[in-house]
Amino acid sequence: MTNIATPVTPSPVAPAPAPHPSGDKRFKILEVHMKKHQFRHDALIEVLHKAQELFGYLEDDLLLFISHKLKLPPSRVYGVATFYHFFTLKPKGEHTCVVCMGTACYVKGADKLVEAVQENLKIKPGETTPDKKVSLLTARCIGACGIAPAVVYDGIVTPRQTPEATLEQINKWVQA
Amino acid sequence: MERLKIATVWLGGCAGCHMSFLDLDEFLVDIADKIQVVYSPIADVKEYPEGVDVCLIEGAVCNEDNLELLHQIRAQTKVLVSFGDCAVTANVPAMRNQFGLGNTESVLQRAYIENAQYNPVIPKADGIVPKLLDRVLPLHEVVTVEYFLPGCPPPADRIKAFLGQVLAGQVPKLAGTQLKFG
Amino acid sequence: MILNDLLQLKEKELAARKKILLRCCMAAGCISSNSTGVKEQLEKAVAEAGLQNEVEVRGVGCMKLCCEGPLVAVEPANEMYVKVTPENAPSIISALQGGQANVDQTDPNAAFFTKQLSIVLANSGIVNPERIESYVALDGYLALHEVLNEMTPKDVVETMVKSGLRGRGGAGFPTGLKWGTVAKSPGSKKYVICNADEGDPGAFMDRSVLESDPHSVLEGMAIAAYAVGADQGYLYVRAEYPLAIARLQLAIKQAKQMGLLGAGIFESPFNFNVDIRIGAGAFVCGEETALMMSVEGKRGTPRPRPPFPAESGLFGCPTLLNNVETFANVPAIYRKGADWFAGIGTEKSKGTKVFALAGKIKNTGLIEVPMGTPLHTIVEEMGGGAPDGGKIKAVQTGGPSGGCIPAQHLDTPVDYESLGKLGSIMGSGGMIVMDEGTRMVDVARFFMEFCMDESCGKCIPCRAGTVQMHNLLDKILKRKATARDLAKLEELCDMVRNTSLCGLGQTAPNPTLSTLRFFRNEYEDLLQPDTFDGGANHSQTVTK
Amino acid sequence: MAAKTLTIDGRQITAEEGETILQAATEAGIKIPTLCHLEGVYDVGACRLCLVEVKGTPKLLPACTLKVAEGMEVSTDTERLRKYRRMTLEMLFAERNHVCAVCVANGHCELQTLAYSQGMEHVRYEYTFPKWNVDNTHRLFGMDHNRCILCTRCVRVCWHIEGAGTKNVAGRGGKSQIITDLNQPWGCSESCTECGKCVMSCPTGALFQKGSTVGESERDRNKLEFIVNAREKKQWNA
Repeated sequence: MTNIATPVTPSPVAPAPAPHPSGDKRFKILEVHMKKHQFRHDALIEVLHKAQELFGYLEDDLLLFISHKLKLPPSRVYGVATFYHFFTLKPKGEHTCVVCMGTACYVKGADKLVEAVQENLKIKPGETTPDKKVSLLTARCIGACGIAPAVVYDGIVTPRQTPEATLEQINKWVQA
Repeated sequence: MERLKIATVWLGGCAGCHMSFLDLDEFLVDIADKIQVVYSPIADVKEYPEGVDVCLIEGAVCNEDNLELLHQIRAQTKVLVSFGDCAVTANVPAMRNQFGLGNTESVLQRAYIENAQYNPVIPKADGIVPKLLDRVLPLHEVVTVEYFLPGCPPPADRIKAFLGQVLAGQVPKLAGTQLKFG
Repeated sequence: MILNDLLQLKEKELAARKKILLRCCMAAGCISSNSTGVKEQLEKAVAEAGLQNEVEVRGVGCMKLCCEGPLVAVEPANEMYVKVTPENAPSIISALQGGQANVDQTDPNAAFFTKQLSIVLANSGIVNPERIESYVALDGYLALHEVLNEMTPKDVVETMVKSGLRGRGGAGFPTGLKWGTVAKSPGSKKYVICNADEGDPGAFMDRSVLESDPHSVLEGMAIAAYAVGADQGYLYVRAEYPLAIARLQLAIKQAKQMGLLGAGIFESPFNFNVDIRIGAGAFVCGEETALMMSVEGKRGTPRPRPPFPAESGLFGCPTLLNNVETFANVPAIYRKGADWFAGIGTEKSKGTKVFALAGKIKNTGLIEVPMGTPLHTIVEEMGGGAPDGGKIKAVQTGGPSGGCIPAQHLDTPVDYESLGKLGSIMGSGGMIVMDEGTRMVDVARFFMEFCMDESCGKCIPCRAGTVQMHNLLDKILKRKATARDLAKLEELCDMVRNTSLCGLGQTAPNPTLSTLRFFRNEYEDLLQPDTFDGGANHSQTVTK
Repeated sequence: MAAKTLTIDGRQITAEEGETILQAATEAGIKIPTLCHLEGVYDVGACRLCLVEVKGTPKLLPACTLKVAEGMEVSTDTERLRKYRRMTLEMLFAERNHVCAVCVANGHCELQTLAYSQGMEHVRYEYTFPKWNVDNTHRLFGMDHNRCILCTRCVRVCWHIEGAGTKNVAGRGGKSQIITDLNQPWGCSESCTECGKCVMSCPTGALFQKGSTVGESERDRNKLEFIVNAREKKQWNA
């Protein structure tokens, strides 16, 4: 929020990282990362990236932890976390299938890929199967237009996909 | 001079607009020689007649009967007036739209079963109880409407100003607070 | 580091050259087709053949013909293997000693390559993006040295003005003018930001530049920083480009180690630090004021301009914002001179432009052509036309902010003004080819849906208007709309364009407007007769 | 401060340097419609109702953030601007569920007032009828998202007058909504000071005092100005 440009002053003395009550070591790693950024307010997005990398998603407890450590109001942390599509507040499935819906992929039939998965798994983009195995996501353009249509299976960009090829990959996961 | 054929119709609304119409009091007497009420809930006419000049329509389009009547009105009327907020905006009747398409069953359930104190039963009688539409609509999303007379209900002086302009042969034009919703 | 060190480094790197160079594409597109495996196997085959002293296998950036990847180029034989698999490696290596490799090749003398003129992509596919020495060997950072030692900041700005370079992010604002404004803005703290939030669906030029030649962007930023008096830079990169981020991080680290970034660059008083800021999936952050909000760690909502970032930008300080391609042009301009650059292109659009050619076209990939090259040359000659004997129907430029140029206007030269006249924009360089099978109303809805999803929600015309326009386009496609819906759509397009707060909203109607302009019949064919009966006119009296 | 001479709607006006067109116009008795503007907090230029035409500039500019300049020629009430304003209002009404008849702010609502003063007698765009909740968990106040127009006045007063930062916008686009802390029920908020400034600032019936019924929600905006003057200028003129 706000478009008043407030010069951000780092916290004068960074408190010694106390262990998170849950005993989860990842909180400590996250705090070290925040310290690297001197707990600066403008590092919020970098911190959220790190948090999501560590925990997979951003749950309330984690957002609250970040808000306390960076000394930001929780509403600001939540507002930022929900503004950017890259952040997710819900856990993802064991596997993720990201269909690129950029223009190049779209004109080469990416919508058909989404339809196929949607029908097969009975979930919409952004959702996870009830058994938490597969999440279906769409991307705005992963910049791999030369090899359209592209799908990212568990982080691996795969070129020139067809509905059949996509379903084959999905079925491998489902049956595993 | 031939009298202007006026109709008033009550679709999905609370009849408040018609009450407000009756609040015109002596103005109704003043204009009696200039208008002829050919169809209205307050007149005993069964069929909507042909060749109506102006029709004031209260209420939103909520069910199949409303829809059918509205199309008939449009075909047989020169000028349609959305009379009151339900006709103009769909207003309170449309609050059920928020529950999405296919809300009719749950709406009936809530009204006739869950909130019933005696004899909970959903009225169903083909040909007698009209079916609810999936979405409640303001009139202009269904047919062409020439004029809008907002208000919940439109106060009598607003109706008077409107009818006065019509009868004076002017293009009716309301402005300022005369256009206030609610 | 001083000039001598730099030159020595260059000499050392050149001396280490081997007789034969195999360049193996390691940009994201080819990596997804397993070029990593190809490179490994090539290295193994070289070792097995005992050719380590004669053959270098170099991981390079984009070699442009993305659809045929993985690509492997051979020097000095001037050959290019396509669709290489790791199994092909032994065959390619044995062919070096005579014979023919059993691998498909593409003709390096085909129009796709020969019609290109590379400034921005000059190093792409040649340097190893993970080694600063490789960049230095091609005169990298020499321009920065010259700027710091021989030119005043004022000279630097003047050279930029003279070069005629215009912003490659889309709008085409004269770069020199922008630099000059920031330089003149009072303030002791200033920033330089590189906009690498390439969000246009269908555009991947900036990704390729960052993955293939990150140092040229860093050098460009450093020169700009010197010109405007900034000591801190930010590179705002999309999170969707992990490889680009990794290479940039490495490049920054290497440049710092060599004293080419950081404090006292080339032992001058000039300091310049660059930090990477990673975007998080918001198209609107390509808008400069939104981008700055995001760099500040806030919600990426734009704010009204004026004040412009040049006066009041990041943290309220004067800020220079240019995109990746703009910065990548900078080192060459100072190395070869403003006149050289101004000699390329058209009267009002100087230099070259990189396009990402994709969609229904035979050769997809990256092309860089002089400004003013006709679209026809790009899509038909270089791109090879529609695949499978199809016919090109339209070319879309400018992404969700641009328009569709119909086949009959393919003789249009690509420059800022000509594309603008056709209701499209240059944009950042995405060029999507559509064939006869593409339905234009569908394309319009696709882009409108994009804008609707990407609207930040701050201003009403964009937030609510894109929803209404999308619903109308959807209604048209579902054959439920009438002529009055189409009229409503056009009215909304006009309103949203004129009243939205930022570029996203202001240009959101463009794809709809341009398809309406050239393919109106496709809209009209979907319309239904008005079942609304003939009512009277709105302005009629009702007396008898 | 240097004085600037400019023309607004054909009238010569003198304004102080640094003033906005909106301030200059208001001082001259020229009324420009606004919705997200609120005296006492900074402007965001979001509602686009105060857009004006400036001679020599192709773009329409918001009067609330546009600074006066010497010789500027501004038009605030052209046919084009009136048309766009009406369309903007229609979009707002179609966007959420503004049912004036059963609203606490009926008769005191800035959205409602603007609608009739701009001649909006009906909404030509299809109503979207989205489903939004009402948060009634706070002991004193309620938040009805159906009436919210996302002007962010409440967010700005909470951050910059009260300083609590309880409210913010979450999500984006049409799915944006005003939240409390981590999007939790208002009644569970730890940061809310219950000062009620957000309720005072709300132009519609989205934020209300509990217990008020239709048409009862009248707001005392002078209180906000009073506080701002007191805090920033050290002037206590109630």
